[in-house]
Amino acid sequence: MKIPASEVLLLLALIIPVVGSFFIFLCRKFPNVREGITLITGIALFANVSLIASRVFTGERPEFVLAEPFSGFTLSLAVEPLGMLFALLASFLWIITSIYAIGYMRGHGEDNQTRFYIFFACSIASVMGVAFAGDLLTLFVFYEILTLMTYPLVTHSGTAEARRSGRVYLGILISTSMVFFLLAVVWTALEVGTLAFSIGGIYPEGTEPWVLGLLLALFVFGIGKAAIMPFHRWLPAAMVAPTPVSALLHAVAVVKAGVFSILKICIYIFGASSLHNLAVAEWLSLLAGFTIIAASIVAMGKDNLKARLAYSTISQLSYVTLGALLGNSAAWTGASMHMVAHAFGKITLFFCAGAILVAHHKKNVSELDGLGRVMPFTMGAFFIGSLSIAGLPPTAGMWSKWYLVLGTVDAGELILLNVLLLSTLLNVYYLVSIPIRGFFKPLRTPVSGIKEAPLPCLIAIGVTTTITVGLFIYPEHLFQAVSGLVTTW
Amino acid sequence: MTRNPVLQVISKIMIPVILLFASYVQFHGDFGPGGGFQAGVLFAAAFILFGVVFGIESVVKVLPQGVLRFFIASGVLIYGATGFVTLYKGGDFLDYNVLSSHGPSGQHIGILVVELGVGITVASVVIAIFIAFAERD
Amino acid sequence: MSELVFVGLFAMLVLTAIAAIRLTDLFAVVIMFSVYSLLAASLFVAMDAVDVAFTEAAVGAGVSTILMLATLVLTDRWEKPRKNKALLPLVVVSITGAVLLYGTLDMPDLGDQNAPIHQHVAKRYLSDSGHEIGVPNVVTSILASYRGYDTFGELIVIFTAGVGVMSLLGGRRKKKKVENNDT
Amino acid sequence: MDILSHYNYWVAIFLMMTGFYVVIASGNLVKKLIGLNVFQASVFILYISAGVVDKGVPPILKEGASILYSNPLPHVLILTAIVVGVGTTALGLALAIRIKEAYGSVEEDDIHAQEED
Amino acid sequence: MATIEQLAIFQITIPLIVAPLVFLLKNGNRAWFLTLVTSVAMMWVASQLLVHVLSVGEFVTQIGGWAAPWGIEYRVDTVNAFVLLIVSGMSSIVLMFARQSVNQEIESNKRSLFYTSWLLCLTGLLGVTITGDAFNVFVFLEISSLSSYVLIAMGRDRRALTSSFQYLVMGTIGATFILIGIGFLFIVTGTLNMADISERLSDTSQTRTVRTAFAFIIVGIGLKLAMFPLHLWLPNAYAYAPSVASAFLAATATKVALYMLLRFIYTVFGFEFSFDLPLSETLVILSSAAILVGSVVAIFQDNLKRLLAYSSVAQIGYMLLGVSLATQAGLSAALLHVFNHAVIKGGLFLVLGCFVFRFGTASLKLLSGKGTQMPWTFAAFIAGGLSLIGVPLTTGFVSKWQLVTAALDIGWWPVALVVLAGSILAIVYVWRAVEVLYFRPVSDDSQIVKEAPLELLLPTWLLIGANIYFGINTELSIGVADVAAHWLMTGTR
Repeated sequence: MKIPASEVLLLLALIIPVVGSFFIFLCRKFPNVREGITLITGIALFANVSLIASRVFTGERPEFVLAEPFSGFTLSLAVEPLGMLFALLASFLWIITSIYAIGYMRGHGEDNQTRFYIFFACSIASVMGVAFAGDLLTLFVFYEILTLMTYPLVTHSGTAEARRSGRVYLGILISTSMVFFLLAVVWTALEVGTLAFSIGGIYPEGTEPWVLGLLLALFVFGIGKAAIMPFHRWLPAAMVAPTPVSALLHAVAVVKAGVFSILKICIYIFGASSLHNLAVAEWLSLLAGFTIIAASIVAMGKDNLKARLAYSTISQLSYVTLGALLGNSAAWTGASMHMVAHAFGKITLFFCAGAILVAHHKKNVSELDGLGRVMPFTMGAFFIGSLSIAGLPPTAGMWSKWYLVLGTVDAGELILLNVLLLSTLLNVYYLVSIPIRGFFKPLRTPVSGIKEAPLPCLIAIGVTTTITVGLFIYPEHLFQAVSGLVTTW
Repeated sequence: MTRNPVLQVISKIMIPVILLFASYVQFHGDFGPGGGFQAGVLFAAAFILFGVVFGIESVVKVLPQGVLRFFIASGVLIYGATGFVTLYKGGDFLDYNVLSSHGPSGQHIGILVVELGVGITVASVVIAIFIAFAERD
Repeated sequence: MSELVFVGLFAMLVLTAIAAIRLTDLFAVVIMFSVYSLLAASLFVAMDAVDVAFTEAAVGAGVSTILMLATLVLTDRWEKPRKNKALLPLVVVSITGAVLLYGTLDMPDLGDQNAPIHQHVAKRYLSDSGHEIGVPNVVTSILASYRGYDTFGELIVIFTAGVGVMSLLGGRRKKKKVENNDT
Repeated sequence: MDILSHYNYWVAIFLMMTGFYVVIASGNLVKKLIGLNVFQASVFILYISAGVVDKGVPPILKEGASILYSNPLPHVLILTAIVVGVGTTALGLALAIRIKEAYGSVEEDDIHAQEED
Repeated sequence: MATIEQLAIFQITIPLIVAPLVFLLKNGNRAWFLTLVTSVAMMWVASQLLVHVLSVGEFVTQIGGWAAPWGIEYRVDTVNAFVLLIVSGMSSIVLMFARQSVNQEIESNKRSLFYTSWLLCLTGLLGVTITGDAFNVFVFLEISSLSSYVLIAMGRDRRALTSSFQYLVMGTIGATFILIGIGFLFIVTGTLNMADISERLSDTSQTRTVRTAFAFIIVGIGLKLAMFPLHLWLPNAYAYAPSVASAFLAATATKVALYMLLRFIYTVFGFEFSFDLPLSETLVILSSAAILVGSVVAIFQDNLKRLLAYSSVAQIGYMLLGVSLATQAGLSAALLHVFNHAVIKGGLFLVLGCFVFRFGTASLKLLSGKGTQMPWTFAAFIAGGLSLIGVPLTTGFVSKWQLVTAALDIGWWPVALVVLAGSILAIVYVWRAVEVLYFRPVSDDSQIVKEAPLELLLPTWLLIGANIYFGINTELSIGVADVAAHWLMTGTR
């Protein structure tokens, strides 16, 4: 069989999930077939993305123009290493999450499962669009579509609470992007005349600093998915969604789409030299630092496990934002690696939270004492995951944090360096403590024997945990991928 | 409606006079004041008078809905058709010059025809409106 | 001489208009309106617009008045006083009127034969319609030929009004029930 | 500019504004329509008076070299406008009748009161 | 094969002559068919005209054999050919939808009258657009107005009568204002032909009379256009008219009024004269207010048709905002939105037509939770709503982009913010409706309905699909809007 051109593969990355969702719709009467299709679509997508990756990491840069809605500004797909990494991450975790979701959704007896899988697939298609966006306009377009596609997932249960959360979700994400993000995009289009990503930034020499500063602020606040304070409220709100949604979308795909966008804009729209000269960049990175600490403090007070994880996510996202804004290669390396490391760590935690919910119907941290004896596997995984979030060995999180710390040192930001270190302590306090109490405290309500979640859930947990540890032991591949990018920056 | 014999006799005399005057106004508009519109109103006035004095049913009997509709439409059609005829003959829409080899006489024909169209539609619309109002009682 | 006629007619028009505002017996208001139309028609005659006068008399004092009277029979004869006398209409009307007055300041004088309105298109109609159309009444020439298309439009307006009235009042004869399909 | 040479416009404007006032201030639908008619008729006066020529005669051509005719064009326009006006009036009155049948009143206040509950 | 001049004549005269024929028909379905065929033919004619002016250039057609200014002429250029196509195209699509909807909403003996009025309204709108004579504008404006009063009054609710009456009064005031304005222009120029007026005004433009004429024409058109705060007639009129009449009028009537406004501002009075007066300032304030107030009021509506109507008030604000920028980019954005909004609102009103067809109501309270029973209709509502908000890949986004670009281009960033704030308010009112339609418990379980018939769904989805198509491929819409704006600004192609 002739392997199609990379341009076609790019387009396929968008089409495969959409076609998959169509077949899911067709097979809505047959749950087994439907879930089968989900898995097949996931595998096909990952294979497709891997194929693209194998070419991209050898230096190929495929591009594909979809349409030209405004003269000079196109909707186009293009690949560069950072987007490639994000696409690989999302498409791989989609398979894992699908396996998990099958166990969870059935175990939990959810309604409207077809709708769930359809929009899940469409969300992934949008994520692929974000990852492969060839210019700022395309990035914006898929960013918005992603918001809309995930809305039905957030409001999945249809309860009053879900609707309220849906309103917050849509309200914050669309408002910020429609006002700040769009304004920044249009302004950039007018200022520069192009929206194409390019290494070193696109703003011409001599652009007024206040313009650049304002634009940067508009971008950072406009990308609400990065959940920088004060636009973070949607993320805890989105936790009403079924756990697989929280796991993939609100630990990986959606939130990563946010920080990915910021990172990409910092690297390819502003460029290192612009960022260095901007006072606003420093203020914003301080705001990111504030978000890291503040979200951690809020997380401590949350008894609901998913809410605590959500605030932890807010805090972790600001690591990436912070790294992006520092604008030196160590920080960017750290930020890129942290996208990956946090993804595996956090998805593990969410899987565990879901597993606990399915197996024991427990939602709150205070109910988890002693649960380690009943769910040793899950709690063990939880422990690994929380270490990674805290940035401690033997997990992937350590490496990314290391580079971020180096980045703050390079930039001479001592306050931020302290923020990162303090954050580790806070993480230990509010995350690592959970499995420790799970193993060492006595069980509240005695349960006989071991009762773990359904097998698909365990498989998923096992895979992500393994990778979290694996990336600590063998970080070279990840580092090479990322540092391969750094040299081109 | 009251059936006053004096009124009935007077209007029997008046109505033909009004109709006659209406025809005069219709066809004499080129020379003095008047034309299709005024004639149409006068023509309708005769019927309205008739309706007021003898009751609206008698007007409806003379001019039932279908007939009235036909007249309403035909006036518009006459006017429009004139335009299409001139268009067909190679002129502009409503260019009466092409209706005859001699320009002004073509104009004469054209004006006469379109005024007739105006008269017919105006008269029948005014009557129709009057009937519609009167029948609400 | 004609000035005097104008002034007299204008004065009477003003009086009837004010009467029409103040009266609450709508029957009297309609009659006032009819008188107003007749006065306007007379004014038009004095201003050499005989065709217009004819039409205004036939329509204003004739058709419109009859229709208004018929409507009064079917609705109410007396106007109810409004609960709250709003100031807004007076303000709106004053502003509108003031703007109009401002606009007249640069207008040509009444009867000035050198005014632009008499110089351009109208001049040609008067000088050429005689041999182009061959009809003595220039109003007819313009109405049916030069601007015959407008007249076609006018006919369509009448047709539209007829269609409208038929669709509103036609069809249901002699039924006087109060509809209340309020859904 | 001779002040008195514009009195025709000013009276016409006064008449227009009386009509306009009735339209927006009156609550009775029929009276509104009468006001509308007065408003329009006064605009007609404005047009026609603009067409007046001193010592002119009606624009019906006669033999003779230098006869001063009044301007025929405003007359034509106003003929059309009168017809348009009567069409509007007829339609408005028909609506008023239907409103009376549906609401039992042609007073705006009564109608509003009914719609609020 | 007719010449292009004859085609221009046919554009108006054919529907005019078909109207009395439809009037004579008794059978509603036949009347519908004849109307539809005529409308589609007119759409074809309009497209021919547009192709011609785009490739060859503008042209005039005289009527009655008299050259302007002695006679009346049509003047076809890029701008009005574009509007002609929008009007006739929307009429055709809505008519495809109309048969079943009208059969349900209008008594059998009045259907042919309804279609007659429809054709007359179509003709009036086309006539206003194509003509080059100021007084002829007034005449055709009244044809379209009278027939739209009739169309609205045929609604089933008794409030249709009062709203039609209100529209009649305000519309007639507007028309009379325009008549006064035209009269003033006539008095100082002695002509009625627009091109001729414009030529003669160049000597006399700065007189008080011309300024007053300008004010009256703008206010008069503003009434027709439902320019804030002269919009009070619009919400009720659209809310209680028959479903298809709402869709038709919402998609066309205000667009033609906007065209008239542009025509007077740019080609009669001229750019310099118009914008020397405080037009830009006035428009920017009024249109910003329209966007904000219209959208906020829309949030509190219970009737979906009223909701869309208030949203129209806001959307008209977007168009006027584009005009107020007084740049070519702004003008182009305004013209683009004329087209895009026609497609959006036409589509959404047809969606409501489907709901009304099945449930007999557009009240949000009565429709709560019923979206699920008509999935395709509901999906169309969402897609149309997203376009109204201005989400990417829809026409609404394209309009917004162009408008914001135009505003930022001259540094009017508060205007850009108003536009964006408007879309946030749009999210609120659209999403409120979506939530109620989908998530709320059904108010009464008795009524389980089927999806709307295909005959209704197809035209609906045609328009909704157009929203997406023209949201991605903007070559046609932006292309023509740019050419048209350039033409208006400079008078050259």
